[in-house]
Amino acid sequence: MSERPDELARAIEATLFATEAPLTLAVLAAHLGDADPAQVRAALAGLAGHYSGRGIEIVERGGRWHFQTAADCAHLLRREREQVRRLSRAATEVLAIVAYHEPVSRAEIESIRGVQTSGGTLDVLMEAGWVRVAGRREVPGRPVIYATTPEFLQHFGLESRRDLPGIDDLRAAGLLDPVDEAYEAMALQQPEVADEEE
Amino acid sequence: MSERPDELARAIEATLFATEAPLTLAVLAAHLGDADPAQVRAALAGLAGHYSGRGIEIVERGGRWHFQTAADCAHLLRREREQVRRLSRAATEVLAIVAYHEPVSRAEIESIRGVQTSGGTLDVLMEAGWVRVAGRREVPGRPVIYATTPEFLQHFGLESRRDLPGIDDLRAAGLLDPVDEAYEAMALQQPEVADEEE
Amino acid sequence: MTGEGLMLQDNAASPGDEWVTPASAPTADEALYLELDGWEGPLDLLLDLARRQKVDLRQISILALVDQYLGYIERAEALRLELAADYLVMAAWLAYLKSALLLPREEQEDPSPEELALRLQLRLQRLGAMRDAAARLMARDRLGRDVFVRAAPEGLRIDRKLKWTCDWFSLVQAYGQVKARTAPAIHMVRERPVMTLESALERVSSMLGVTLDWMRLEEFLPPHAEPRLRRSALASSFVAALELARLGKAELAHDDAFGPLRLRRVRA
Repeated sequence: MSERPDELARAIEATLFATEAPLTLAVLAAHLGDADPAQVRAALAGLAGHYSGRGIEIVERGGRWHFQTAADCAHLLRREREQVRRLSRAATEVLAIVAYHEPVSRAEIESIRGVQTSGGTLDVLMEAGWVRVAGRREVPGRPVIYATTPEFLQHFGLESRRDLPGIDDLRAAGLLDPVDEAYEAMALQQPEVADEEE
Repeated sequence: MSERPDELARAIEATLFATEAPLTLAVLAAHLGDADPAQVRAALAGLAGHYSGRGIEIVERGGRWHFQTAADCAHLLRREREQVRRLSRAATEVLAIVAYHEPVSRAEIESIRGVQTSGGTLDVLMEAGWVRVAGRREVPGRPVIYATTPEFLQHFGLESRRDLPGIDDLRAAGLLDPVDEAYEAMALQQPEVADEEE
Repeated sequence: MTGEGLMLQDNAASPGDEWVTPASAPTADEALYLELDGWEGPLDLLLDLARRQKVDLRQISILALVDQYLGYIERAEALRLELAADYLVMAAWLAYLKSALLLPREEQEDPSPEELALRLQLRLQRLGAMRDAAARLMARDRLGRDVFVRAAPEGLRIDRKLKWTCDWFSLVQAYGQVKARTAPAIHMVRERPVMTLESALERVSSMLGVTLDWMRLEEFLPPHAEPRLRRSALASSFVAALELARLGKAELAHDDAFGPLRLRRVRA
């Protein structure tokens, strides 16, 4: 990013600065008078680079772009911050399960946690705007399935679900697979594994 | 301003960005952990220089500093999308009467049209920028009088109102002949009816 | 045991330290942790106990874990702490699992106790993974806590503006029509050849006097009249025929629709 940004970059800066909600590339391009999305994307990348390391940054969260303050400036801003939602432990765990397993049904959440999940927990997450109903699973009973929202990614500073901490390792270790699948896989690979226990 | 702002500049950026209202130098310095106001002032000047020419700027207004959208990018915040709409028949008539008779009061328009004119019709013409209030007529009641605007002439490609076809031209064009018009309308509806009888 | 869904409002914890599980609190005396409200069910308690073996969850000893759990429950009962049913169910199941694991091999049921133990281990691994993931998630730079957006953004607006359009011809034509509509109109009736009802009455009744036979209406019309007079005469003669019938001087016959209309004199 040079010191003298071009008109498109300036327009993007002004628009992202003024917007009330993060903007997708498509909405941003349309707002800029039907600019070429490829050019907008390139300009966004340039701007993100320019602001990187400054007190404010341009970031992408779930396909939506916005300005935010740098994380290490938080101590300055804390005194006037809004109250961040504090989640109960149950809600936190349920949120993690939804995020790492989505889309996921309530029964699947409960089977991981080994405890019934009260409807209130999912309600709290949905009210916070982090979890949404993502349809029904086409199995008997057609259970409702849940997934995370773009606001979830924004709130936790994730560009996409691929940025979920450790998700690749968890997947590689099979820890995102159901117990049944994992057990069968293990039983196939090493039939004697159960005996090692003793 | 270098590409790598110092910590004070970063802190100022983050604070000015996140604040709800513009901050005075004193408040800003206090907020930054009792920074030296002279240093803060110098950093602000540096930042103002850095943002100058970008899409957002750091400016001082009445002793208070804040981020704002660059003035020439302000149009992006409030875009207008034009919707083309044809003037209604009634509005076209009123516009024509204003053009031929200006300045003209609403009562005069109504007497020429032979029907009541709703206030909304004149509003539309004024919104379109073709008709303006041209004062009041110095008669009892001091009615508002209306006239056309330069935009009117421009839209219709007229140099002046004298370019409007005169009554004689209209008559020659068959636009002023009620008898003929009525006769033609009848003739068109039932052309050969008399002959069929025999 | 399900203190779920509550939003804790206190702000005490530091980032990433959203909660403190009883077992992970830094003290050696396990007896202090017989407050079971801190766990999200028996699996959660098991996980905490397993973590205290300080080995990878893949290498924990299920038998040791079972003993720890059962010991825990016993002490809770000794202290007369109220235990939720699911903790007791888990205790009973673990006691069964332990005995099955220790039994001689021959008469093992299906599923085998080894399978059950492995499945329990897999479940603990999965719950442990999610608990860690939740903690790492909560420790991220969170919007409104660590990073901030503008407090009062102007917002973007798209105003729809009507742009009116009209063309020159429509304008001029509209004026022409206003003038045409309101101009004082002079109506002139063109002279037309007509046969009045009086003359038709006279003509029909006099012709009826000539004969007693039926005559068609057309026979009463002037024979060489121009078309427009003929139309007028037809209409007048028809009305005259009706009038004569009404007066009882003639009778009308009309055999079928749109057929010829006939009339003749009524004998006096």
